Amino acid sequence: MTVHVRTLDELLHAPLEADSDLTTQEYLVNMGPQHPIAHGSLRVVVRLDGETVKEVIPVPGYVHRGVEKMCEHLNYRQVIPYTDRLDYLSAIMNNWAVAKTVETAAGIETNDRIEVIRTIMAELQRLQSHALWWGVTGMDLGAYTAFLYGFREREIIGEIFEETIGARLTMNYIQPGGLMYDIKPDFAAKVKKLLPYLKDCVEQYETLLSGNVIFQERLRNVGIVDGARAVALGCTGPVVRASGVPLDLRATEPYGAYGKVQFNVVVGTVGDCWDRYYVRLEEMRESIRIIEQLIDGIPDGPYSTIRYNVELTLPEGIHYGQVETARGAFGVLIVSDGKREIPYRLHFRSPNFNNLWVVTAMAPGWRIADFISIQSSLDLVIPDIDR
Amino acid sequence: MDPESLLALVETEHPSIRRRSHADRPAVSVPSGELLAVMTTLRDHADLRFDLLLTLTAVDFPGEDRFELLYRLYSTVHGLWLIVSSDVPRSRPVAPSVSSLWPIAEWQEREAYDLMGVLYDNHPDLRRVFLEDDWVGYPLRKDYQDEYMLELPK
Amino acid sequence: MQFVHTMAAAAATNTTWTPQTLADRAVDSVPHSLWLTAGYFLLAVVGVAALLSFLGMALIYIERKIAAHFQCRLGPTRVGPFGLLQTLADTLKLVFKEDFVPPKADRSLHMLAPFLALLVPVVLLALIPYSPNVQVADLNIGILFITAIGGFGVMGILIAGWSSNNKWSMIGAMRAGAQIISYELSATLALLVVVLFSGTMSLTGIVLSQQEGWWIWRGHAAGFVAFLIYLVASTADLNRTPFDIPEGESELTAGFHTEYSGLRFAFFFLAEFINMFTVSALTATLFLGGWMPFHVGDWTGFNAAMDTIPPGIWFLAKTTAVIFVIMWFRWTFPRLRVDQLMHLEWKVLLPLGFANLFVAAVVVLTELYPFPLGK
Amino acid sequence: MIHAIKVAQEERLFAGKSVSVAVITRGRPPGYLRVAFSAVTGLLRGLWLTLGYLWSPEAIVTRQYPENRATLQLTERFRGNLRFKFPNEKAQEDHAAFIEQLAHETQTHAHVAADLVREENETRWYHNCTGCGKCQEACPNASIKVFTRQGEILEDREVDRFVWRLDSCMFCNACVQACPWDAIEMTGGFENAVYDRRLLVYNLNRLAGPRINYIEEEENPDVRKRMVERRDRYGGEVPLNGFALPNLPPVTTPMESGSRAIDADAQARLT
Repeated sequence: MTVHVRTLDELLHAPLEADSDLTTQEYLVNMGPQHPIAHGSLRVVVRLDGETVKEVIPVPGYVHRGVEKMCEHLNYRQVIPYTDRLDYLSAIMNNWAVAKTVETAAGIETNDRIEVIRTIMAELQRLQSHALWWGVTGMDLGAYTAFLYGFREREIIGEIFEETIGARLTMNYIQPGGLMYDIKPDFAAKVKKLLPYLKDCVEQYETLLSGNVIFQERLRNVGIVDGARAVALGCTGPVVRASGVPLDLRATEPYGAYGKVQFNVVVGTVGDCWDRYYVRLEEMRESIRIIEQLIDGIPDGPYSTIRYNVELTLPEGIHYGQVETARGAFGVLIVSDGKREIPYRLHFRSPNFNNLWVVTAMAPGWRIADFISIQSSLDLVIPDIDR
Repeated sequence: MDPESLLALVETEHPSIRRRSHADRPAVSVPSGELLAVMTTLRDHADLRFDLLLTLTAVDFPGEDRFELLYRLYSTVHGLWLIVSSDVPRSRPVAPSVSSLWPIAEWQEREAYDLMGVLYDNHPDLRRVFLEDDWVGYPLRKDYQDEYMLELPK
Repeated sequence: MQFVHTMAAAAATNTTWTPQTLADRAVDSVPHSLWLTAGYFLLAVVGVAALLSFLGMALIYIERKIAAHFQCRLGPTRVGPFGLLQTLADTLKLVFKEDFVPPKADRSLHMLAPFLALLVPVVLLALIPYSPNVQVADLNIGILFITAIGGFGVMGILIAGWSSNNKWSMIGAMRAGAQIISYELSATLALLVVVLFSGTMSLTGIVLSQQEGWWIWRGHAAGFVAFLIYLVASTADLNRTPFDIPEGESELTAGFHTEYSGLRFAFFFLAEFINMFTVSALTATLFLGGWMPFHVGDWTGFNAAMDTIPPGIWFLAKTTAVIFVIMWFRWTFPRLRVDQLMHLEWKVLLPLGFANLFVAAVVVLTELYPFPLGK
Repeated sequence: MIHAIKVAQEERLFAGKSVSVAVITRGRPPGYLRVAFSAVTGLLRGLWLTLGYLWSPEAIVTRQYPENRATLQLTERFRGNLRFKFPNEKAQEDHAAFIEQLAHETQTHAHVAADLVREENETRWYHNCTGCGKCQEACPNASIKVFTRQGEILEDREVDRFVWRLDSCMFCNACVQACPWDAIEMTGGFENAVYDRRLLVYNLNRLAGPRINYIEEEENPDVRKRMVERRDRYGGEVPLNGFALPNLPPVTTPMESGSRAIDADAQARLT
C-alpha cells in the first residue's frame, strides 16, 4: 500500500479548461500573500472563469513560526506570551486557554475575583476584536471610513488594557493560578464609563453599514453554508453560530464567570455572510451585557493564588483545555511526560486554521467580489492559521 | 450521558478499544486497523453522534517507536466530549484518513502530515500545508534537525 | 452685478447677444492680427494647463482633508501650513520615481494609456463656461461633443489594463469597459432632458436658459430626477466609490493601474480628479444654472444681493458642492458588486431615464413650467 | 434590496442542554415603494452620520506623536524598555543642585565638591540585583544573560553584568514577575530605533557588585568602594540569534557568521 503525496506545483499546473461554450480559458490568480484581502500574509490561489470563482486553494504558511515546536522547550508560563502571538486579537483569551489547561491539570485553584476579572477582560477583548473586524469588513467592501471607526474603538478599549496590563496587543495577562497584575482601583469606574460609549458605537455601526442597502446586498445570501455542513467542516465561533448552531463554549461548557451571568448565544438563520456579520454585531451587545452584570460586584481576594516562581509540572497524560475566543474554540492540547516542567508535546487547536477550510466549500460559484465578502466574514487572523 | 456510560457504550460497540489512563477527559485508545470503523460508529451511532472533529494531531514517541494520533471529538447533539488515540508504527506511519467522515479532517490531516509525517491513506489531497513541497523532514518529530535549529540538549 | 443683469436681460429679451469665448475672439482677431490669434490660442492652452495642475493638486488636498475629517483624523498637516504643500511633495516624489514597465507588457501602449486617460477630461475643460466670457470654446453641439468625447475616456483605461499584461489589470479594465459604456447611456439620457428643456446643445445657451430658474427644480420632477440620474451615472463614469469596481482595491489590488508607477501613475490619479471636476462642472452647468446667481421669484432685494457675487464664484461654489457630494459618497458607501452595478444601470437607472425623458418631453410640449419663462 | 433585521430571544435545546439564544431573522418591508424608501433613507442616514463627524472637530482622535512628547502620558504599568531599579537614584537626581548644596554645606570650592560627588555618586547606582538568574530562566526568548562573579568582600556570587537584548525581547514581563528581589522594572521607554541591531544590547547595571543592602551595611567607605566596580557597556559576544537558552547550548551553525563583538564605534553610541 502506498500513499500518494501531492505537491502544490502539481495542483497549480493542472490543465485549465474552458468551461463555457465561449472559448474563454480559466485562469489562476494569487490572492495574497501580498494582496489587500490577505490581511497579513495568507496566500489563496483562486481558479477563475471570468469573474466566477471555480476553486479555492488556500496556501498558508507564510508566517509559520513553529510555535508548537518552540513550546516543547518552554515551561508553561513561557508558553503564554507565545499564545499572544497566535491570534493577536484574542490574546487574553488565548492566555486563558493555556492557563485553564494548566490549572485543571495541575489542580490549581483560583478564586472568584480572578475568574471575574478574567471574564471582564476577555469580553472587553472580544468587543475590541469585533470592533476591528467590523472596520476591516467595511474596508474590504470599499467603505474605508468604517475601518477607521473600528480602529478608534479598538484603541479606546486598548487604553483600558494599557492601564491595567501595560500592553495593548500582546498582553500575556492571564497566568496559571491568577493574573499578572491586579486591576487598578478605578478600573470598574472606567469600564462603566466606556460601556455606554460602546453601545452608542454599535448603533453607529448599524447606521453606517448594516442599514446600507449596498452593504446588505453584498452580504445577503452570499456564501451560504448550513448548520450541519458548517459543523462537519470544523467551523466554530461566529461562523458556525451564523448557520444556526448555538455552539458557544461560554454557554455549553461554562468557564470563568460565564456560569453566573445571563447572556444569549447569538445565532443566525441562513448561514450567509450577512448572518456572520450580524452575529458579531449582536455579540458585541451581548458582551456589553456580560460586562455590565459583572463590573459592579468584582469580589475581593488575591489576584494570584500561586507564586510566580513556583514550579509547574503537569501529571503525565493528555490535557485539553479550551475557551471561546472571538473567532471560535481555541484549544490547547498538552501531552505531558509528568517529569519535566515543559510539555512533551503541545498542540494549539486554532479556530482560524479550521475556519479557513470552509472557504473552499463556500466560495466556488461566487464572483471575485463575493469571495472578498466571504473571506472577510470569516474574520481570519493569519498568524493563528500558520502558528 | 456521563463519561463512564459513554466509555461503556463505546466499549460495547467495539470491544477492541482500551480506555486511556492519564487523560483528564474521557479518552479511548483504538488499534489503527480499526480506527475508521470506530470513528464511523462514533459519528453515526444515534446515542453518540460525534459530528465535530475539533482537533486532529499526532505525537511522536521515538523511544517507543510509535506515533500517537489524537482526535478530539465533540457531539453537538448530545454535548459529549471524547479523545480518541491510535498508535501507528514510526517506521511505517500510515493511518486511515477520516476525511470521508469529517471534511475538516482533510485539512487537519494535511497539517499532521506536513509537520509530523504521518501518511493518511485514502486522503483526497495529501500535501504539505505550511512548508514548501521540497522541505526535507517533518519538523515536529523529536529527532528533526536542520541547520537553523538550536541543538537539542543531551 | 450690472454685467450679469445685462446679459440675462439680453438673453431674456431674445436680443442677439453672444458670449465671447476665447475661440470666438481668436477667430474674430484673424483679420486684425495673427499675433493676437496666436496669443488667444496660447492663453487657452496655458489657461487650461494651469487650471489642470492647480485643480489636480487642490482637489487631491481637499479630498484628503475631507476624508480625514469624515474619519476623525486630521489629514495632511506636516508639509507646509496645514499640509497645503503635501500634494506638491507627493507629486515631486512621483516624478522622481522609476517609471516601471513590466517586461512582458506592450510597451508603447502601456506608455500611451495614461495620456489617453488624461486627454478626455482636459478636452472637456475647454467647453465649460466658467463665467460669462470665460470659456475656451462654445460649440453649438456642446452636449453631443461631451457625450462623444466622454465615451472615449474608457479607451485609456482599457488600453492600460490590456497592455499591462497582468490579470488584475485586465479584470479591472474589462470591468471599467462594461461599467462606463453602460452608465454613459443613463448619463446621456439625463443630458437629453436638459437639451429638451433648454432647446439648445450649446453649454452657454443652457446656462442662459436657466435665467428663470435652474433646471433642477424648474423642470418639474423630471429635472430633479435627471439631476439624480446624472449624479449617479457620472459617479459611475468616474470609477469612484461606490462604483469603483475597476480599481476595487480589496479585490483587484489596484485594478487597471496596478502596473503603473511614477509619473504615469500620477497621470491616472490626475485624470481621475480632473474628471471629477469636469463632471461636477457639467452637473453645475446643466442642472444648477452654471454661473447664474441664485434668484428667488420676485424677491428683488434678495436677487440683487445675489447678483453682487461674481458669476465665477457662483460657478465655483456650485461645482465645489457637487464635488463634495461625490467625495461624501466615497467616504460613506461600500462598493457595489459587478452584477449589482449592471442591475442598477440596466434595470433601474435606464428605464427610469427613459420614463423621465418622456415626462420631460410632455412638460416641454405642454409648457407646464412652474415658473413661466420671462416674456 | 434592503431588509429589516429582527433579533428574537428563545430557549433552544442544544448539546443536551437548554441554551438561551438570540435568533437573527430578516424580513422584507412590505411593498416595493417601502423597500425603495428604506433603501434610500438607509443611505441618507449613513451620509448624515459621516457628515456629523465632518462637522465635529472634537471627534478627531489623531495624536501628533513626535510633537506631543512633552505631554505624552504613558501608563505606570506600560511595558517598554527593561531597566534596573536604582533605589538611591531619586535622592540624587538633580546633580547640579546636589553639588551646589554640597559645596555650600562643606564650605569648599565647587570642583572639590564635584569630586566628592563623583565618589558619592556611585551610591546612585546601587541596585537590588543579587544575580540569582531567575529572570534569565524565566525569559522565553533568552533575551537576558546575567554574568556573575565571585565577590571579593562578601565571598558570594554577585552580579557582574546584566545584559538585556532588546532585539529579541518580546516585553512579556516574565523577568519582572520572576524577580524575587524587585530589582528590575519595565519602563515607558519605547523609542529604540537604531541602524545596527547590535546596538540593541544593553548592559543594565552600572556597578558590578552585591545588592544595595549588603553595601550599605558596610560602614567603612573604602571597603564599600572596593565592593563595587564600574560597568558601562557590554563588549562581549552578541550572537545574532540569541544567548543560549537555559537548557540549550548556543548556536554553532551557520547563522553565527553574523555574530560579532560590538566594535568601538558602536560602543560609543551604546550609552
